[in-house]
Amino acid sequence: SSSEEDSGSSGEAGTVISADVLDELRAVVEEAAAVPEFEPQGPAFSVAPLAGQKILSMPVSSQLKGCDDMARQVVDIAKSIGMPDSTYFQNDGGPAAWVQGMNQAINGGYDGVALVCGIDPASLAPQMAAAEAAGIEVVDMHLADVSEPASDLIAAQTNGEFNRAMEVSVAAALVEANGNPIDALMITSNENPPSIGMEQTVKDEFARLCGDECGVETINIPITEYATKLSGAVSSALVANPDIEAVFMAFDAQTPFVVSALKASRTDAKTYAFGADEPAIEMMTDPSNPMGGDMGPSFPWMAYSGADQLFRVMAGEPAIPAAEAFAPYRMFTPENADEATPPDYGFGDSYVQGYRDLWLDAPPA
Amino acid sequence: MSTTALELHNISKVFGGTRALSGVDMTVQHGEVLALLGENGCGKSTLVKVLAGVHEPEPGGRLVVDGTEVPLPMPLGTSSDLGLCFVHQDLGLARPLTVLENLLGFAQEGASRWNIRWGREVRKAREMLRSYGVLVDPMAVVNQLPPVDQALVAIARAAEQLKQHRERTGATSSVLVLDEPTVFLPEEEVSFLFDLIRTVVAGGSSVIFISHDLPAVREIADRLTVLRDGRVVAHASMSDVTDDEIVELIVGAGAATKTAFGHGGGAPTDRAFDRTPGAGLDVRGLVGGRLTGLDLAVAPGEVVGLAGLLGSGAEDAPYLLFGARSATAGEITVHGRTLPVDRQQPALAVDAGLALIPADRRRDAIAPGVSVAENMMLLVVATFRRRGVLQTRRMRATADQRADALDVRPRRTSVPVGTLSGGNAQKVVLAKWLEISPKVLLLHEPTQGVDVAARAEIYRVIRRATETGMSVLWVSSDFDELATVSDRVVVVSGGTAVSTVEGSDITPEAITTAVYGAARATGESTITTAGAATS
Amino acid sequence: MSTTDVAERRGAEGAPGESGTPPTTKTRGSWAEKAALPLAWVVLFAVFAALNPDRFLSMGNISNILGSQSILFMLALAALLPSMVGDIDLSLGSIGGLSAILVAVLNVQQGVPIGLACLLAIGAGALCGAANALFVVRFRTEPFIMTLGTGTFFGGLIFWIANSTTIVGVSGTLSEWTYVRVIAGIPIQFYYCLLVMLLIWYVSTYTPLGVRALFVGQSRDVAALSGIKSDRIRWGAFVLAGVIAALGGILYVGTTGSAGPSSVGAFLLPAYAAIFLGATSIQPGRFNALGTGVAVLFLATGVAGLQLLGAQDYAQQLFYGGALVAAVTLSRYLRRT
Amino acid sequence: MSTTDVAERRGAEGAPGESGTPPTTKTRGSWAEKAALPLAWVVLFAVFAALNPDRFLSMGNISNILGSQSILFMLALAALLPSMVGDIDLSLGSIGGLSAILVAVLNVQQGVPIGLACLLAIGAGALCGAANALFVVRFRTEPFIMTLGTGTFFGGLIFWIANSTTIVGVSGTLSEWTYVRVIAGIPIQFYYCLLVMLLIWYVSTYTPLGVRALFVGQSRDVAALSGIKSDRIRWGAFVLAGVIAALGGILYVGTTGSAGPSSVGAFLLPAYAAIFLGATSIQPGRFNALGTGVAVLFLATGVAGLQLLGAQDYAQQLFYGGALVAAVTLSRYLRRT
Ligand SMILES: Nc1ncnc2c1ncn2[C@@H]1O[C@H](COP(=O)(O)OP(=O)(O)OP(=O)(O)O)[C@@H](O)[C@H]1O
Ligand SMILES: Nc1ncnc2c1ncn2[C@@H]1O[C@H](COP(=O)(O)OP(=O)(O)OP(=O)(O)O)[C@@H](O)[C@H]1O
Ligand SMILES: [Mg+2]
Ligand SMILES: [Mg+2]
Repeated sequence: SSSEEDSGSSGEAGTVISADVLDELRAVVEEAAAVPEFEPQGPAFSVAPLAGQKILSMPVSSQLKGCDDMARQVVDIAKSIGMPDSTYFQNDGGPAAWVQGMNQAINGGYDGVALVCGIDPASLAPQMAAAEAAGIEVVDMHLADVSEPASDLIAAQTNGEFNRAMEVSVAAALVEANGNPIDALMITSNENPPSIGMEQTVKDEFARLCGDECGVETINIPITEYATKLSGAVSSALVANPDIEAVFMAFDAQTPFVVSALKASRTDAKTYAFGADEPAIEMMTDPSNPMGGDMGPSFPWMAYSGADQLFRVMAGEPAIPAAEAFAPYRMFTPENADEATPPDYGFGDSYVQGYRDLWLDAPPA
Repeated sequence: MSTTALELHNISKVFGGTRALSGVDMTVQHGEVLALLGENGCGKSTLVKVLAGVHEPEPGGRLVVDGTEVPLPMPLGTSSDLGLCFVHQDLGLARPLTVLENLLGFAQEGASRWNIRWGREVRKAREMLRSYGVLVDPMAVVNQLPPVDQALVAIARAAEQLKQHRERTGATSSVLVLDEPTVFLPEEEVSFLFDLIRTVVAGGSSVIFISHDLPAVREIADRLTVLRDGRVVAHASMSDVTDDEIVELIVGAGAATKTAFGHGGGAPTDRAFDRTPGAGLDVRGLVGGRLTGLDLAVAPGEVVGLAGLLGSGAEDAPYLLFGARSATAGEITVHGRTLPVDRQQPALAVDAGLALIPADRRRDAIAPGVSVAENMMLLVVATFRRRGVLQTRRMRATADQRADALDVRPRRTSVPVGTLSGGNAQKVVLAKWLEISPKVLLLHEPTQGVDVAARAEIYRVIRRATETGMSVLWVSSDFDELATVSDRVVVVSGGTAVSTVEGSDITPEAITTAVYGAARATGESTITTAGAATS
Repeated sequence: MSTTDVAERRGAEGAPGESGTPPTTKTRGSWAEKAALPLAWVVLFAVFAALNPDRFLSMGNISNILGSQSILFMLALAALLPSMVGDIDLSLGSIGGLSAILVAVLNVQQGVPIGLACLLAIGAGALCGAANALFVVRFRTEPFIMTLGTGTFFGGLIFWIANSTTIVGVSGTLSEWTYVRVIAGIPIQFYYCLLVMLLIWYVSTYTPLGVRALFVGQSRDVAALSGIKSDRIRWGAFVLAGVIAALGGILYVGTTGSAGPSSVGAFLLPAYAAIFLGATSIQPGRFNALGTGVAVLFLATGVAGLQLLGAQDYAQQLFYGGALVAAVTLSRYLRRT
Repeated sequence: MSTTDVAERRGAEGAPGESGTPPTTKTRGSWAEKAALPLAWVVLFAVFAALNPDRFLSMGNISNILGSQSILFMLALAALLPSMVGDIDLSLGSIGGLSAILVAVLNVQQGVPIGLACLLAIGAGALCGAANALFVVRFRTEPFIMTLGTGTFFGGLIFWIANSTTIVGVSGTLSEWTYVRVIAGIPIQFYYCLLVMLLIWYVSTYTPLGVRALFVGQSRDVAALSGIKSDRIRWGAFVLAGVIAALGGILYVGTTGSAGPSSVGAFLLPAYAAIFLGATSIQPGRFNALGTGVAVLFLATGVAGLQLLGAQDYAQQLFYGGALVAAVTLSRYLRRT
């Protein structure tokens, strides 16, 4: 029903969405697709009290490159503002390994801990209590959607606009369909908590925008089973419902498996994902891959926003409220995917100076 | 004593579709040695295992021990409480474990349930073994002991159980069951066993003795019970039957005519052989294992027996020649071709036309899960290949022919070899090697545990193969057998060949004399275990 | 690692002595036992077809069943070889992963043409297999623990080479030749697997080498004393398994157009499930190629059928586990009666 | 699953009649072989201590090494039991996971007191073990494939019960009694593992039951001939393994205060690595409790040391794999000389 020459041109409306609404949706996508600008989320403060302290930075798994780089970058930032003994904690992922990291922080006399990429503090409740007792400030970075209540187990957190990524994705899918009703497939990995909110958002958005005309099917595949099951499951879903035209992914690591299933099924369905991880965006630059959009944050930006939050609580400043502490996302589409190139991967570098300006009294570089 | 030691009534056992025992009745009196005889696969061991509680018999059977009715099926592990002690076929030892662990593994009372004091147990075990004249380190792993020592350990273990049962309960009645214990024992150790049996019987206990070695049975047993196809065909007193009658009872009237008592078939002596050096098998200065420099020649078509006491090195020769164990020096010439003995490997040996039939058939000679046909044709599979395709049908047909020729029962060669009885399995092994028409056949105890009829068949087949020029080296601790089959017997002592028994001199007695004489002359203390029971 | 234990062997034993009465069970496993799994497959197929005729019998679904499990199929065939000769190789998942990442890195980052990259990956697979053989066969160690160790080591190499990230953008030619082209509606890679399966089946059934390998697998001592060079055959099995696992890795890259640090490894246990399940069928009691193929398709059919019915992920796992348990128990039961 | 292969048996076998010469190695394994792994541990410890004396020798790090691997330790002890009696149980990871999720669901969602929840989880573990025993021992199937099947099935149950999500907020009392309390600076759960290890060691070494289990594990076919009820011992091993795996799951919940669908399962292969590695030491050639303990600590020390040095992720895997390969090869080499 849809084709490429339709997209971008404002023409007559589809059968369920009025032309006005369609233009609005198009505007939403376009806005999200622009390079984000840095906006301070809190007042400037002095980092002088932090001099000589040290933090430990632990990624959700060292086997995820983006998170691993981000955790290492948090350490570098900390060192640059006067915490030279800060360290990175390498681990294989999973609560048992995180427990070891927390132990090391507690035993090693660290002052702050950065949990990178949303290690769920509730899955480490005893360690969080112990850290608090030891006077360690724990900040979790990119933990949950901004709409979620803040965790009371940790000093502060930064969040992400997971649900908004799905709102924009739904808008993009409807724009792609030119306002005609479509069926959608949502693939989640429910052991990863933001999945649940994202699934709900996709359902809500379709209900809001196209009522009963659009159907949303869901499948849940654990992350560890992507390689063995995902392609087959998507193929089956497409056999079961050949009208599916948009596949939403709660995690863009699913992309290679979903894209291969779409190609094999020879449908026109396209993918819309949360993530904006480099490999997925790189795939998007290949026009043969049926990808419609991928929205997510920049790891270096998250490293700065997370470090900012951590420095605030360590310096005794009030934390930025969880609902407001996040690094902005960018929507990548086949049109702008080629902008995601080094060094900034399509996010500019306005945030670096922006954050540095907030940290007063930092030692000279 | 008015009771009997043991009574079995109407014992039957079916395995799947196979009827192993049908309504067996048997009685053992106090203080007697009862021989249980029968062909391979007639159900002797099955009966023993019913007694041990390993197999549940079919309903309807009765067991009476010392006048007391024992409900069947008997739970596993309770037979020893009734004074039934066993040496099972193949000894029933856990080979990866130490001797001591094997002694303790029995469900035994008396020992502490919660604290084995190993130091004390080691001393106790050593003492116990010594009291039976068995000088084996209790800490040794059974695997690493020579088969005789393993047998002695198993026998001592059973005897000790019996003794402890009697001490503990004060009972005079108890039964020692020995299932083919002599196959692992060289002649001189058999007397140790018989002394032990006599001691046991003198104390009022009874013995059930199972063996295919009829002269031994004649020597020790008081009465006999014969099974055929799972049925009792005779109970008799030993003194009431002649040797020929026993054979007839075992194999059936028809088959008996071609089987002589003991070891059927006689070797034609005084045949002429081509003794040109290098024409057959020539061995010079073979060193390895116990051998310190064996010289030996076997002419084409000749059967040379190799005799020696345990530890003389004779039993190493076939394995060293075949490359199954590594030799350190020596020279082997087969039909003029010299083989590098220190680098000898089975694969090279096969290429050179050597064939080995090892003593441990179950472990070394047949793949139990694989079909008879495949086992038989393994060495010649390549010849059944036509245009790249293995012609399995032709292969099976050939195997069927061979099975026919050797009277392998059952004839169906598609069954796994593991289902065949010992004698039949050995025929398959023989067929497998004869298929490549070897230049030299090396045999080590080829008729161990093989019944009297199958044994005669095997002798016949080997003899026939020599007519085409095959040389045979036959190592056996059974001197009757060597006397029957050999054209020449070479006596080994101290690792070298010391004398030869030839021509019409070849009698069991002559071989025995030569072997013991040689041992005395070289002054070797070949026997690692003392020969007499002291308890 | 033999599939028969003592008790089973005893049970299977027919009867000497009783040569007069024909045994009730035929040679290795009755007809019912040999055919149990294929029949179960047919029944499963029929049930799903009845529940959902339009979709289940659609070409798209058939193609999905046959094509989507090619990586598992290939890895199971790799696992089959060492198992047939009495070994076990737990490093094959890592070898497949290593091959996948090598193809991706060589092609994308080093600009090596895709054909050459695949050849190099196959070479690496052979090398890994040879390393396994060296340790297990030459140094005479226990294959279970040894290949667990080498597998972990190869896994480390993958992360090192991949730098913990997913590499995308592999030449489309590879996808073209594995996943995109179809014959009779089924991706071409399915036929590759079929080819390898038939090759293994042919060699193991219709060549002297196959008979020798059978003896090595079932009674290694006997093989040695029959002049069979067991070590050489075991080396061959490990090296070839490495090569086939590498092919599995290449199929992975072809299917997904990418390779990540944890890719093919996840297929290892399902692959072993398939070969053990296959050993209950066609030639019961022996690891065999046709049985493996049937097992892969049986499991793929069940999973695809449940997915079509919209079953939850856990239902698929319950099916998978339940099917294994039921199939093995049933085949055991059939052997007994 | 025997740790000796044919070639070893051949090698070990003295030629008949060799009893006159005293064996060069005493009974089972030389001193060097028995002590190789403990010595390697000491060396590893010394190397890391030298590289990083302040941190590595700190109480915190020691506590971390000993305490952090308790889940692995417990699971390895569970895996030890079936292995000792000649079986293998690949479902123990799933049983541990099932126990963890049960504790969490019962306590958090159903409001069951934590103590009772733990008891119920242990009961579930015993039940799963009994199911394994039923299929493997009673129905005489191959344990490898059967427990792969039951493990997948239990895994499906986990996802069903957990509804695929992580359940958090388990009562702090459990953490208090597993993870938070320390004795001599080391979390109390380490002592639980030690206790279970010593119990297994004592029973297997100093009781007739242990000797009987040894028969069943090493020569199952002769066990019956010695009047040993193999089936009963194998049942016991499976059920107890289920119970100990459930304890592992409880430690997991205590350590993390939560339970997710894929929690304990990841420890299964490392647990097997530990018991196989342990079988090269203390009582070489036999799965044994003390060896398992040493192996767990050896691996934990290596991993912790590398983490302290801030090594790359792949270095850990390379160490883990390399250590297994080296340890097994070395112990094989020591046995030969
Ligand atoms: N566990 C078993 N399962 C099936 N068949 C068995 C089993 N044990 C024995 N049989 C069969 O029962 C019959 C009797 O065997 P048994 O071992 O009792 O013979 P035997 O008289 O001891 O022979 P041998 O002299 O060779 O030791 C044989 O046909 C044998 O194959
Ligand atoms: N399973 C075993 N098999 C054989 N020997 C063993 C076994 N276990 C231990 N031993 C050996 O037994 C000997 C004594 O062990 P241990 O010190 O435990 O004995 P104990 O009960 O204290 O004896 P004691 O009465 O001398 O005090 C040691 O040499 C030990 O190696
Ligand atoms: Mg018998
Ligand atoms: Mg003491």
